Parts: sequence; structure tokens; C-alpha cells
Amino acid sequence: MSESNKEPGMAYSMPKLHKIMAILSFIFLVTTLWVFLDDYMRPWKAYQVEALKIKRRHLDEQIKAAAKEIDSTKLAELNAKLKKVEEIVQSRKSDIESAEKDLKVIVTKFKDQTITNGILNGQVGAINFKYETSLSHKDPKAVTDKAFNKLQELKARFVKGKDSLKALQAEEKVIVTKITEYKKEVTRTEKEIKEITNKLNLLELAKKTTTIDPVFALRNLPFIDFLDPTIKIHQIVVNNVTDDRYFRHVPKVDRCITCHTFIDQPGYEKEVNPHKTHPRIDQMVGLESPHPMKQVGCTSCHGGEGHRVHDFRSAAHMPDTDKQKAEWITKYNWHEPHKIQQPMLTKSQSEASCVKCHSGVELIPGATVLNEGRMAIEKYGCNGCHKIDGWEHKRKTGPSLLKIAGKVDKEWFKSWVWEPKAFNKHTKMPAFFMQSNNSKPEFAKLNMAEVNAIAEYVWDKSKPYEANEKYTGGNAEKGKELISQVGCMGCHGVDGLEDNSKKVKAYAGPWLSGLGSKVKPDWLVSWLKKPWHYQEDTIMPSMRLSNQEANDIAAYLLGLRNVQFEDLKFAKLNLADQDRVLLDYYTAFDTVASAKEKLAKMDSREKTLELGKRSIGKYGCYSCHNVEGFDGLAGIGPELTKVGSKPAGQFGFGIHHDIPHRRDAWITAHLQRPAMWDDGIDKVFKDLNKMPNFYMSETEAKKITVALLGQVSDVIPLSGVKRLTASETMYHDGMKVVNKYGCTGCHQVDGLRGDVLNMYMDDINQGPPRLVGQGHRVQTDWFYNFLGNVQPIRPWLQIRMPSFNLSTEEKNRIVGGFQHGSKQPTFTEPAESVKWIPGEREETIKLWNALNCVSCHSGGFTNDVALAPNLHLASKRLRPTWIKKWLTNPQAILPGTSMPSFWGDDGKTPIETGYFGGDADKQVEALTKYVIELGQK
Amino acid sequence: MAGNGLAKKVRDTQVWKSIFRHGPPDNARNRAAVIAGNVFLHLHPIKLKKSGVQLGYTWCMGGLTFFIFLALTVTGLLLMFYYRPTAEYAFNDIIALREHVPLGIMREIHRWGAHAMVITVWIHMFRVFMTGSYKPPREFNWGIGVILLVLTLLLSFTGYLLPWDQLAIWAITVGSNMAKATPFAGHGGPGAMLARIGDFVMVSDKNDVRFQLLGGRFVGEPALLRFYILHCVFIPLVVGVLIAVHFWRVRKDGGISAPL
Amino acid sequence: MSDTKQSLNRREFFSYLTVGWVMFSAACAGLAAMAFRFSYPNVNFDPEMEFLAGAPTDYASGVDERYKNAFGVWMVKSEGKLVALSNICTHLGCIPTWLPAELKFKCPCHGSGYYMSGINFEGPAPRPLERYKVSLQPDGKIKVDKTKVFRQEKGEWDNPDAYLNV
Amino acid sequence: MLKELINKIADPLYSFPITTFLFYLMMRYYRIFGSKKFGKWALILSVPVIIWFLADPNFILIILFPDNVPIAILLVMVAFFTWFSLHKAAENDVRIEQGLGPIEATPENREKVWSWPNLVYTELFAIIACTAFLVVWAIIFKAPLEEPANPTWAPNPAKAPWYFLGLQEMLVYFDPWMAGVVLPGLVVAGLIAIPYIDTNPKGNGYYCFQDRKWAIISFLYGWLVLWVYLIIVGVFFRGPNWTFYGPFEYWSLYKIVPEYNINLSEYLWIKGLGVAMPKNLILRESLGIILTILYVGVIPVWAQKATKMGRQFYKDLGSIRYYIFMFLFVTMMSLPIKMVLRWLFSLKYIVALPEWELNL
Repeated sequence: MSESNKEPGMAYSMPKLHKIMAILSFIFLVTTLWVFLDDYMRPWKAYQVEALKIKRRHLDEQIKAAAKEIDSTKLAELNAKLKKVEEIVQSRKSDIESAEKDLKVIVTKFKDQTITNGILNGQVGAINFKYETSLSHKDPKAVTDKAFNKLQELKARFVKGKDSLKALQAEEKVIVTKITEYKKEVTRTEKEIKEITNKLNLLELAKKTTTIDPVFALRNLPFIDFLDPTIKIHQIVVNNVTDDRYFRHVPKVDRCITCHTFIDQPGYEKEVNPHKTHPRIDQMVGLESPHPMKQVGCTSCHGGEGHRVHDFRSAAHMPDTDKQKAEWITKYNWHEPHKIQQPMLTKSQSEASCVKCHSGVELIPGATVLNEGRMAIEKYGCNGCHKIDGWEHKRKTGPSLLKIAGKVDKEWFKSWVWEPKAFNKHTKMPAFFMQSNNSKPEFAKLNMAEVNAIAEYVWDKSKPYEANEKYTGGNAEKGKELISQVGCMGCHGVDGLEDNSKKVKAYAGPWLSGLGSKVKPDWLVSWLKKPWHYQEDTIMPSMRLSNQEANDIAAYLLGLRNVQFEDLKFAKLNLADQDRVLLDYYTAFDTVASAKEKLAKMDSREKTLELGKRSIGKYGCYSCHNVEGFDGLAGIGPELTKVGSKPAGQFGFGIHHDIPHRRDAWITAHLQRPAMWDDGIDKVFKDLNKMPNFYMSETEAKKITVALLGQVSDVIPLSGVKRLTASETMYHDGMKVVNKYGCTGCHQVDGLRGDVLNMYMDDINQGPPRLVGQGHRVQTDWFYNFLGNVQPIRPWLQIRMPSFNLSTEEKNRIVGGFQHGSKQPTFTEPAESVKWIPGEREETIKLWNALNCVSCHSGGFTNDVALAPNLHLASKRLRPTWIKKWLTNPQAILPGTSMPSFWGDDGKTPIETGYFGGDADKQVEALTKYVIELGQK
Repeated sequence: MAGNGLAKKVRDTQVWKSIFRHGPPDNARNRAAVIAGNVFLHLHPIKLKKSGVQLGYTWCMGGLTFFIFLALTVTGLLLMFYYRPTAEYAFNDIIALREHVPLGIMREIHRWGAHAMVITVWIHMFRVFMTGSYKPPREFNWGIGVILLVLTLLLSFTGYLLPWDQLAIWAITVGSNMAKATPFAGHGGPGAMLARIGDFVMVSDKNDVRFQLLGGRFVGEPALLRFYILHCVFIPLVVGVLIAVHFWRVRKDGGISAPL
Repeated sequence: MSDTKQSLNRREFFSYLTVGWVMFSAACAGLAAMAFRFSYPNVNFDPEMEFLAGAPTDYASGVDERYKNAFGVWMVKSEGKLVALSNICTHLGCIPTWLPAELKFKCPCHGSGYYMSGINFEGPAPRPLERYKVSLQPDGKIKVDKTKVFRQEKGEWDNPDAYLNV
Repeated sequence: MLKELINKIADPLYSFPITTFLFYLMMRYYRIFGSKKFGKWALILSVPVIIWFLADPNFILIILFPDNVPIAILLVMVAFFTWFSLHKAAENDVRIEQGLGPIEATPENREKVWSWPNLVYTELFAIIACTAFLVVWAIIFKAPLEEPANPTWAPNPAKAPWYFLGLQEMLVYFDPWMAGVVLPGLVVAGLIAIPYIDTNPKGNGYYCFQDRKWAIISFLYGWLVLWVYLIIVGVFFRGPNWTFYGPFEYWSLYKIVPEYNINLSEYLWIKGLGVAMPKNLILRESLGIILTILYVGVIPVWAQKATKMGRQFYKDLGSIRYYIFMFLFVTMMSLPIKMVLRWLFSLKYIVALPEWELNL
């Protein structure tokens, strides 16, 4: 623009300003539109549209199925009928019309009367108030009386009015009935048609809500989508479970269902995520499951950012496998969540969260991985060194060392401590030495000094032990057989019986290997006969072995030798090394000079014992073994109660950059090789990582990881946690004793464990009895006495119920636990004497004979080998109600039992119709009476 | 009145002079300067008709309304230090204001001041009407005044909810239920049922004006927050701007009214 | 003359001036609309107003109280109809008690009484209890929607959404 | 007894006509009302009356409820300023009649004076007095605080803030869409419209009555009777269930007033013709709809054609202003008309379309 175009007083020419204004306004407008778009385009919307299509597909299928169900000929018939009856009704048209006219008159009168009554009602109320007020104000009688009279008059009118209303109502009803009567054929036929088509109609109606039409588009248009959108964020607000925001706990808000559209609806199991039904809908999420979605939410179990729906990553999804990870990276541009308090637990870890709410329970039914993880923690005794709240009642994992000198040789002990796996490759005892961080010669020789000192200390403190039995030699072959028969395998793996050992995967006791190179023969026999003679608090039971049996078993076990290990000679104690290690301890709080001075004052023996004690403390031996002088000391490891909430940044990953810097990855890696964090780091001897190596498999480490991930700091409000009732507490307390003594190594309790049963897959009836509803089955007194004084019930079994060294309290807990688990009263004994109606007993005996009960239950009847318990003992042992239940359908209680289900799968099918008219209930009742009577004679 | 002693010394300091550019307002020049030179006082004209300073004529209700507005701003700001607009804390904080916060009548001054402002603004309008001061050239300013009156009522209304007691939520429930009946825009008002296509309900309790006001279907925590923001920030800002316009127009339309 | 005037008008209309200000106004209106939209949240934290109430066959004839405490609803089945009855007294909002022996709801506060149908017949209650929307889902479950209220005095109880034929 | 009489006549049924009549007297005899003598005697007489009122336990209970104190203050101030403005107006009217012009226009009052200190000090005094008043008020009366908010239980009566109680009182006669939205909306619109409707050039900037009689009468009727009076009723005379209670009456929860209201259509079809209500809604409510149209549409036209005052207004204002004014006026007057209809005939709605939420 040239100068001449400008008006005077203008710095710029107007057209130029307009042009700039136009350009800037254009940019402004575009950015505004961008704002709308940016706000509108959300990934979750696509999922919901997709879900709509899926739902439509499902509905189409259902509609097809429903249409097929409809009996079309019948429908056509009904439709024809409808036409016919409509004609009939049509013929009564004049009647109907006149009735409707009458009705109209009545309705008008009714309305008129309602108005009159309404006015009267108000007047009655007002006068009544006036009357009552004047009474309470103690007005003159004349005033009160006047009001009272007026009130009575009004009330009388009101009552009359109400009466005429009722009369009108009655009239109305008569006419309405008349009209219905006129139309009844049509109404009835219409109802019949509706009954047939109802389901289809409902489905069609539901299908309408899935159409994608202009109205759908309108509803979900930008800006308009606040009115009544169909595509929207769905959320669950869980007041019972909170998110920890440190200053405050706030109710959990989970919006996962925005994309996981059908998670709580059965029928979508075959869709792909996110449109899949929850795989365990009966347990989780489902409306009728114990954990309904609206009460529990999603992230309470799965972790992750439930309130974030921006995209796939923002919810902190975590892949379960490398394959899934790769898939997600391509599909969602996934990366490890950053700055996230609690990323989602991977699919295989989600059981971890059960622990958050289910406290006071050792094994949670259904949580397989978690249970195995927790059992592994107990097996390896992690809880010994690492405190975990709620695990305080657990016993020390390892054997007591209080009388160790009476059991093993000191040289053996040293070599054992040095490298346990060299002696027994199955041992649970971890390796402290010769690890990647302490195998350097200069460290190893110091370690050797420590091991020498530990042995000296333990032997010094060991109390004398005299075996109370003598090994007299026995038949090793017979011993081996006994071991696999009497039940040792329920707790122990045994060399030479590897097949069965692997099947059972025994859990409570050590794997028996090389005993001949380890223990003293007399000690072994004595131990087998009466374990608590050596260690009072052992859970090892007595199998009530005869002397011969004990010697046979000992013969076999002593025959197991580890010659290579026997040849090991542990290095003698090096005094210089001893000084060197002790100096480390003394200089911790002292100068080198005065520490040395202190050392110089001690003699060699003193030094050794001092170092032994220090070393036991250092390595935490006392956490698993009873050692004199360490009573009541806390474990040496960090507490794990809240390890699941420990920020990932607080785990030291050392130089290991290949391990994902996550809580779970660290724990799994740590469990497999604890010393790894010292890799490549220059540490002095006293600072070395002391966590021993359990040589755990990755699977096992991952299971423990799951159990530990559940140990979170989240405080679940009392209203949200599973609070055990008094009865449930009793049950779980009982189960703690059951687990402690390894009962579940042999008995399957209500479906849980029963490890040794794996040996009896051919004939489950040869294995230890499965305990289902045990609290209902046996009488309380009998059960208590049985635990204290075991009497064989099933003579045909080779496996034996052992005698445990149970305290009174423990016996009571077991009995009470089972009783409450079955929700039974403490005492339900059978009546003193059985009452028969005349003739009943005779008929029962006939039935008894017909069923030929004694063919198996021969005890006390014939001399045949019994294949079932002695029924003469039943009335003392079993509860009458249970006998009935058992008789009715034993297979339902113990599938595969040799006891036949006489009355079929429903327990009702009549048999032996000659007796009691074939009535199953009566027959069962009669047999129950008879069995009780047997015991009372 | 040249002053002497200490007063004079103070007045002669550089600090004093830097703040007050003129001498004591005891002569014509300085009386003009004190008004013109002070950012707050220069709302006033330097000189005005005598009727404009007579209480009998003006009743000073407009001025008092503005003063009470300022007083409410100050007390309100102070109250905000202790008050949290959440369902958990609001009520307890109100109790705290009475029980342990220093100057325990702060809330009372704020509340009674709010009522007083409603009264003064009404009487101000009454006076303006009675003197015919809405007539040209002041028509526009009367309109601004009416809007300010409405905003004053809204300020008081939004503040009413904040104590979060029974009085508060039920008064607001009753008050906001009227919004429900807004024709076409409230779900209980005439015309609302026309705005629907099939099951697409365009005016319902989830999207009508009352929902916008309350942030929910009933008076709940979102309503508390919304009313708090409206009460403490949004309406005061608008009122402040309109007051500025109102005053500006008073000056531009010929000062305080007087017979033409 | 008229020709030039027309072309001038058209040119004026498409001038930078008009286009610029129209776009500016549109953008401002857009932002204002965003601000308006901002006041309507996309999720709300109101208590649950819908719930599933089992299947029609779950109900025996009479008054069912299983959803009373959680959702404030009585499910009443009589004369072939199943309805969801509010449990809030229309007098002052107390919660009446169902008296099965007398077949009536009785409010403990001021003695209002209602028939099983919800119709008031004694005490100060000004109108019958309210009913909520009930509908049947394809899976046979009943959905109760408390956002939709039916009032007898408005003649709304005959609305097909106010009851289920069972 | 006198108290019972007052209780009785406080009922809007009586007090509303009385107030309207008093308003008429006040306007008719504004010079007497505005005289100093009247003011003096009114003040002297009101003191014992007020004391007598305050001596009543029920009345003091209501008046001392903390949030009701401002209404008492408002009452006093409105009474005073109404008198005061009419006093000034009467004074000026006398002067104008004498050809002297209003007092504000005297050269003496037109003289320009310094803002400092005249205006600034006046303002400062008002501020100080106001502050002192507020502080004393705050110390004597605690701000109300009731039980914590509980959405499941409503106090009875549940009242809106006092300045909206006029609206809530209107709810007795109108549905919320009218009482809560349309009428207040029209009040605001009408107030803003005042300067554009009232084109009377006289009375600008001074108190007067004679020069702008109709403007003042219609404004004061709306302000004093339809606004302040209704607030007083809403605050002091409405108790539990929004039932009427006299000033000396105890607010018993159990008070019942005979009230059963009937729609115009019910009168027509049931009571009048004795036939059933038609199914067609428009037909059912046809009478009410016609009446409403007549009221809003025909009255202004009729007034302009048939009445002298209407013709005068039309001439003065022009058609647009006239119809806007008449619309606002007619709407304003619908409230007293509806009140009267309610009291005389227990009329609930003229047009009752609850199906469309459209009740008039």
C-alpha cells in the first residue's frame, strides 16, 4: 500500500488491518474447532461403538434362537382365534358401549364426591385442630362445646361422604367387571399370544437400543453430548475400598467398565478383550458372585489406575507375558507406566490382592497361585527372618539345635552349613556361602572361620541327649515298603522312592536323603518311635511303629548314604581369620586399637564362642532353628508386611539394568539369586548381602512374588474387608493348627490339598480319608478323644493316622474349627436308646439284609476282611444327621467312595420297593436308627 | 493551617511528599488536588451540587451498598482462609469460625453485612425511583443498577448454602427447585416433555438448568463447590466490573442526580 | 447503477472485514459454548438410581422388603401387577413400616396409613406413595429406575412403565 | 380478644385487601401521610404497639430468629423511607403548585460545593455508623447454624432465603414456572424497562408525586404490596407446611387449615355441567385458555379503546410502549387477581395441564 492510501491520522491502512484481522480470526476459528475435536476424540468411544455392534450381534443370535423356539403353528392358531373372538366381542358392542356410558356417569359422580369429601376432610381437620387447641387453652366450656358440636356434625357428614364414595367405588367395580367379562375372550387370547412372544419382544426391544441411527449420532454429537449421551464414561464408586492419597483415603472410582463393556455380563466369554466377560464371573464381578462389581470395583484386586480412561496406557495395564507385551507395543504403543503409584498386577498376579481383605485366613479357596506362594513362604521360612503381620503364630521352619550334639556329628554339621545342597539336593536349607558375592578366596576363608565358630558355639550350648531306643538292625526292604505305606510320604520325600515323592510333593517335612551319613542310628530309632523325646515342639508325629517296624525303617534310611559328602573334611579354624572377623564386629563402635586390645585379652576358645554367637546373629540362623541364647530375637530381614506398596524406586537394582525396574521383577529376581545385587559392586566383607540362596525355581519365585505383592499398605475400611464371624474365626483358627501339623499333607480338607492322595489315584479309597464336612460327620467328644488317642477305624488301610503330640488347646482348636466349618452345634449325640414303632425294626433288618451292608461293613458281623468301617463304632463316632446324609447319597459327598449311592444321584430314587413302600426317606431313617442301635448294644 | 512541630516534620519528609503530592486540603487548589490525585477518591467529582451531599436527598444508600460490598469482600477473603467447600469439612469449619478462630464474629459480620447489602440496595433503588433519577440520561445506568440488584440477591443466595447446615441445603433446595420449572430448560417446567425423540430425553434432571446450577440432580457436594465458586469468585468479579461501569456512568451521566 | 451497487454489496460481504469479524465472532461463540459445556460434567457421582431386582418369579404375592434398605423400594405384587413403591411417606418424608398382619403401611411419625397399593387412607398424608419405573430386561431381570416417578394423583399409575404384568 | 383479632386479620385473605386499601389511602392522602405531624404521631403510637407485640412469647420467638432480624430492620427502614420520600414529595408538590419549583432546584441547592470534605466526610460518617451498626448486630445476634446438612430429612417449614420468600409465597397461588421463573423474570425485565416506558419528562432528579402519579403508584404497589408485604407474610406468617399462622400464634405442627382447591375445568365440567371431564386436554381446559387469552390479549386493547385513562396512556406512550406497559401491568395484577379467586372460590388453576407441567 502506498502512503497516499492512508487517511490522515492513521498509522496503518484499514484494508491491511482488515486483512490481518481476517487471517488471525481464521487461525482463531481453526484452533477453536480443534479444541472441540481434541475434546471429542477419545479412544474409549470407539470401544463402546464396537461393543454396541457386538451386543447387536449377540441379540440377533438370541432373537433367532427365540424365534425358533416359538411354535409358529400355535401362534398362527392363536392369531386366528384372536380374530374369531374379536368378532364375538364385537357382537357385544352395544352392551359394552352402554356399560361404558354407565361407567362414565359413575366416574363423574365419583369425581364430584371426591371434591366434596376433600373439602370436608380439610374442614374436619381444621375444626378438630380448633377444638383441640381450645381444649388445651382451657377456653370456656361454651366455646369448646360449640367447636365440638360443629366437629361432630362435620364428621358425620364426612363419614356419609366416604360411604357414598365407597358405594360408587363398588358400583364402578361391578361395571368394570362386566366390561372385562364382555371382553374376556380377547384379553385371554392376547395374553396367550404374549406369553409365547414375550421373550422375542423383549429382545427386539433391547435390539432397538443398539441401533446406530441419526438419533444415536445426534445424542453423541460434540457439545450436544451432555444432554443424554449413549456413549459415555461408566464408573463404579466404591466407598468400601479406598485409594490412598496419603493425606486422606478417598473412595475408589473405577472406570474400567467404560471399555470393558461386558465384564459383568455372562454370554460374552468368547469375545476378545476388552469386550470379554470376566473369566471367573461366578466368583468375581458377577451380580450374584461374592464379589459383585458395584461393591468391590476393579482395581481393588487388579491394581492400576481405575479412574483413568484417557487411553490404554493411562490405566497402567501390565502385560503378563513377553508375547503380550510385544503385542501391546504394536497395538497400543504400550510402555512401562511412569509415575504410577500401583500399576496393574499382571493377569497371573491378580490373586495377590485377596490378602488385602481376607486376613486371618491361611489358605483362600480358589486362590491357587496365592496359596502356593504362601505355602512356599512357610516352607522356606521367609517369615522367620522377615516379619509379616499375621504370620506370628507360625513355628520355626528348621529343626531345633538345642540337642544337636546328640543327633549329628560336628564335622558333618560344618560341611552341611557350608553347602547344604551338596548333602541333600532337595533340602530347604538355603546356602549362605560360596555365593557370587562371597566366593572370593579372601571372603571364603573368613566364612569358613564363621562356620567353624558357629559349630563350636552350637556344640558348646547343645544339651546332652541320650536316645531312648537302640538300633538293633532291621530289614531295609521292609523299611522302604513301610515308608511308602504308613504315611511318611505325606510329609517327606524319600530317596529311593522318587516316583511317589514327586507325585506327592510333600511339604511339611524334609526330604530324607543320606541319613546314614548324617544321624546316629539310635537317635533315628528313638526319633521314629517318639519324636518329641528329642524335640518337644516338633510336629513330627509318632506312627505308632512297633520296634521292628521302627528298626526296619531306620535300616532303610541309614542305608541311604552320601559317601562323597562323608569324605569332606572341613578346614580347621584359622585363628587369624577368626580375629579378623571379630575385629570387624568390635570396630563397629570402637577404634581399631582398642578393639585389638579387647581381642588380645580373650583366649582362643572365648573368641571362637564369641564369633559363633555373632555369626549366628549375623546370618539369622536362630530365625529358623532354636538356638540357645537367641530366644525372642526379631528376624534379621526387612519386614515384608507392606512390601507390596514399597515404591519401586526403593528397591536396589544394582547394576542389573536388564531386570525391569519394577517391584515384582525385583522380588522374583531376588528370590532366585539374592546375592545378585552385589554384582559388580565393591563391598567389604561385613557389608555383603546376607540373604541366602534357596536355589528356587522361577515358578516358585513367581508364586512367592504374588503372595508378597498382596502385602500392601492400603488400609481397607472395615466396611470393605471380609470380616470373619465368630464362627469363621474358629474355623480358620482350627485350620491354622491343621496346617501346622501338616494334616493336609494326607487329608484333603473340604477339597484343599491332601498331597499324599496323589499316590492313590488308582484307588482313592486306599488313601487317607478325605474330610468333607468333618465337623458334621463326627461327634465332638469322639473327635477330641480320637486326636489324643488314635484308634484305627479303617482296618483295610495301610496308611496310618499318626499320633501327634497335640496340646489340649490344639486339639480343641482342631475340633472346634471343623465343627464351625460345618456349622454344627457342639453336641448332637444319638438318643440313649432307639425307639421303634412295632414292626419297623423287623422290616429294617430285612432291608439291611437286602442291601447286604455286612458284605463290606463286616466288622463284628463276619470274619471277612472289612472293606468299610465297623458299624458297631458308628453310634459313638458319627452324628445321626450325618449318617442320614451319608446314606442318602455318599457319592455326592466323596466322589469315588466305595460306599454305593443306593438311592440314586438325587438320593430319592426308590429301591427295594418291598420295604417301607420304597420310600427312600423312610428307608434311610430306619437304617440310621439301626446303625445307632448297633453301637448301643 | 501550615501545621507545626512533628506534623510538619512528617509532612516535609520525602516519603510523605512522594505519596501526597499536595498540601493539606484547606484551600481550593488542594481540595481539588486531593480528589483528583487520589485513585480512590477520584471516583468523586471535584465539586458537586449541594443537593448531592445532602443525606435527606441521597440517603447515602448507594454509597453504603458499595461500602458493604467492600466489607463483605474483606471479611469473605478472611473467611476463606478457614473454610473448605467440601461436604466433609464445610460444617465443621463454620463451627470452627465461631469456636476457635480469632475474631469469632467474622462470619456474623459477613452474614449480617450480606443482609444489610440486600436492604441498602433495595432502598437505594427505591430512592432512585422516587427522585426519578432513572430518567434520561440515566436509563442505561438504571438498567445496570437493576442487574446489580439481581446479582446482589444471587451473591447472597449462593452464600446461603456454604454453612452446609439444614437451613442452608433446604433453603437452596427450595430456591433451586424453581429453576427446575423453567419453561423448556427445566425438567419440571412447561415444554420440557416436548423436547424428546424416542428415549432421547433432551431436558431431564441430568441436563437442565438446575443441574447446571447444582452440578448434580440435587443439592450435594458439587452444588456446594459450584456455589462456593460463584459466591467467592464469579459473581463478585461480575459485580465488581458492573460497579465500575455503574460509577463511571454516574459521573458521565452528570453526577449524582439533581433537577435538570 | 443498480449493477454496481449489487456487485459492491457482494464485494462488501466477502470482504476481509466481514469475513474476519464473522470468523472472530464464530470462534468466540465456540469458546463460549465450550465454557457452557464445561459446566456439565461427563460423569456424576450421584448415588445409584437404577438397580436390578431379580426376576418376576422371585416374588410372591404381597409386599417384598428385600430392596427397602438398600434402595428405599418396596416391590409389591398384587392383582397381576408388580410395582416398585417408594418408601418415603408423602407427608414429611419419614419411612413407613409394612405391617403384614394388617396389610397396610403405617408411618411411625404422624400415623399416615397406606394400602398395599400405596393409596393413602388415614393420617395426614396428602397423597399416595410414589411408584418408580419398572421394566423387564431381555434376560428376564427386572430393572427399577428411580429417576422416573409415577404419581397417582397425576393419573400416572396407568402408564405402562409404572407396572409389570405378571 | 385483640390478639386473636390480629391473628385473624393477618391472614392474607384479610390482610391483603386491607394492605391494598391502606395503600390506596396512602396514595390518595399522601400529603396527610407525608406530613411531619403524621410521622410524629405514627412514631409515638407505634412504640407502645411494638412493645406490646414484643411482649408476646410467640411473636418474639419469630422476630428474634436471627435470619428474621434483617426483615425487621427492612420493615422499619421501608416504613421510614416511604414516609420520608412522600414527605419530601408533598413538600415539593406544594412548592411546585406555588410555582417555586422543587426544593432541590433552588439556587442554594444548585450551588457547587467541594467534594472534600463535604461529600467525602458525609460518606465517611455513613461508613463509620454502618460499621458500628454491623459490629453491634454481629455481637448481639449470632449467625444461625442448624444441624449439619441432611438430605434425607427436611426441616418443616423449609424456607428459601428471606428475600425470596415473596416468590415462595407466590408459589401458593402459582406453579413454580410462573412464581419462580416467569414472574421474577418479568419483574427484572420490567424494572429495566421502566425508564424506557416512563417517558414523562417531569420529576427528574427531585421528589414529587403529583407530576408522576401513575408511575409512583404502580411502582410502589409492586414494591410495597407485592414484594415487601409478601415477604413479611412469607417470613412471619408461614409456619410448618406453609400453613398460615398469626403473629401471636404458636407454630404447631398439627395445625390444619381447610384447604381444598378446585380447578376451573372441574368447576365447569363436574360441578357445572355434571359431565365427565373430556379426554382432550385442550377441550378440557378450553374455558381457562379462553379466559387467559382474553385477560392478556383483550384487556389492553379494550382499555385503550374504552377507558379515558387508557386512551391518555396510549396517546402519551405510543403503541409499543403502551402494550409493553400493559402486558407488564396485567401480569403484575394477575397475582392479586389469582389470590382473590383462590380465597373466593378455592380456585386452584385457571388452566390445569399437569400433563404438560403447564398450570396457570
